[in-house]
Amino acid sequence: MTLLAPLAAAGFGLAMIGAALMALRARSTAVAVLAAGLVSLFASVLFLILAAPDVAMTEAAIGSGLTTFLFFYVLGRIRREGYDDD
Amino acid sequence: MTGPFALIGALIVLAGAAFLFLGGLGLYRMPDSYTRIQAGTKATTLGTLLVLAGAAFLMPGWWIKLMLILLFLMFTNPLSSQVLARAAHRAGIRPAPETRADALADDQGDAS
Amino acid sequence: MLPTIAMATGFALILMGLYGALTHRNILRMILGFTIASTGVNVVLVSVGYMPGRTAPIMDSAVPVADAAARVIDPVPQALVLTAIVIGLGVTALMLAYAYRLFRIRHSLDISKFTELKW
Amino acid sequence: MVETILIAAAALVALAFVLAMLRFLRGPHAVDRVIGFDVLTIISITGIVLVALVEGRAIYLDVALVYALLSFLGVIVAARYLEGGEE
Repeated sequence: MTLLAPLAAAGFGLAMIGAALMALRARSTAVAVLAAGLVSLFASVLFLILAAPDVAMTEAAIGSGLTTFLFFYVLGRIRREGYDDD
Repeated sequence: MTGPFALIGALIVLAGAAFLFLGGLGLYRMPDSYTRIQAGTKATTLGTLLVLAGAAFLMPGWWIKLMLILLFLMFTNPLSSQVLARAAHRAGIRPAPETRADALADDQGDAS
Repeated sequence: MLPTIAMATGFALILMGLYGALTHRNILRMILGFTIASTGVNVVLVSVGYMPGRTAPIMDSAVPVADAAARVIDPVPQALVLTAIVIGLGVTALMLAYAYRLFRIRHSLDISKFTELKW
Repeated sequence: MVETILIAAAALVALAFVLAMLRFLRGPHAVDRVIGFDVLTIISITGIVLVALVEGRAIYLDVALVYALLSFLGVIVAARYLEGGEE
């Protein structure tokens, strides 16, 4: 049991770094926003492993839910006014 | 994590994890988006529900919260799967060449 | 072991977010890099406050109030990070609103099209 | 006995996580990536429940509840954005 938490933290850390690389290198902005939401989601599980459930709750609600919602709202408005970078 | 039903609960959790693994395998190996939605939402929903039920056997005092999560997943997962399939259809993704029928395209052809 | 791994992840996220904010031309991608860097800062702060062998600072039947001081993590860094997350959302929303206003003016998201502050 | 079975279940969940992450990283179309995102959130909810079982704290289950609610919102918003994609 003492080895389980560092292993899980290392796995989630690697997944976070992979998702962040994807957010930096993706060609489409929508995919980059999704990857950034995934980084927040994994950060929430990492906070839970670090024994901070309140921070994990806030990160899951705000970092992953509301930020993704805001980005897609702005992207939708920009697309409706005619801008074709996707 | 003791009690008369601990072993049964652990076995149910293991079955749910096996369903999750099969869902991930199907998500990786299926040929097109629609079959990936099929594997990725149905199998993983069953796996998560089994894990939650097994946790209720392992920790009998937690059953109210576990039941809430279970009900919520049962309401939201089919909805997100349906929205995803409709988004894939409207984004113009072609199904795999073995596909025989496309009921949504038939319906829209009748309507317009 | 655990806080070291989390701290390394957090610093890697900070560096990658700064790289993205500095090298992209698209304004939305720069804001995205800033978001990733802020997540990394939060991970570093929480991992600084972690103590091995202790549990979450919430009192319930598993942690009675009497021996809470010996079994519970310091809650101050967690409260700090909680505030930082919410303020990060506010800053991101403000930056997105500015990006939208800039797009309305110039009909482009490329940062090199905005040349009023160059000399 | 119970701990061994739970560790085996955690290993299976980790394998499923790796496969879904590969699909998210490779997926040819954006819709495939959204499917991978959805499956990753479901697998993470299972991981949170396993962490709560190992730690023995009931408060961790609330995180799973919030997680399910908000990640569902993210998937819906992303799918609604991609619907109007190529037209």
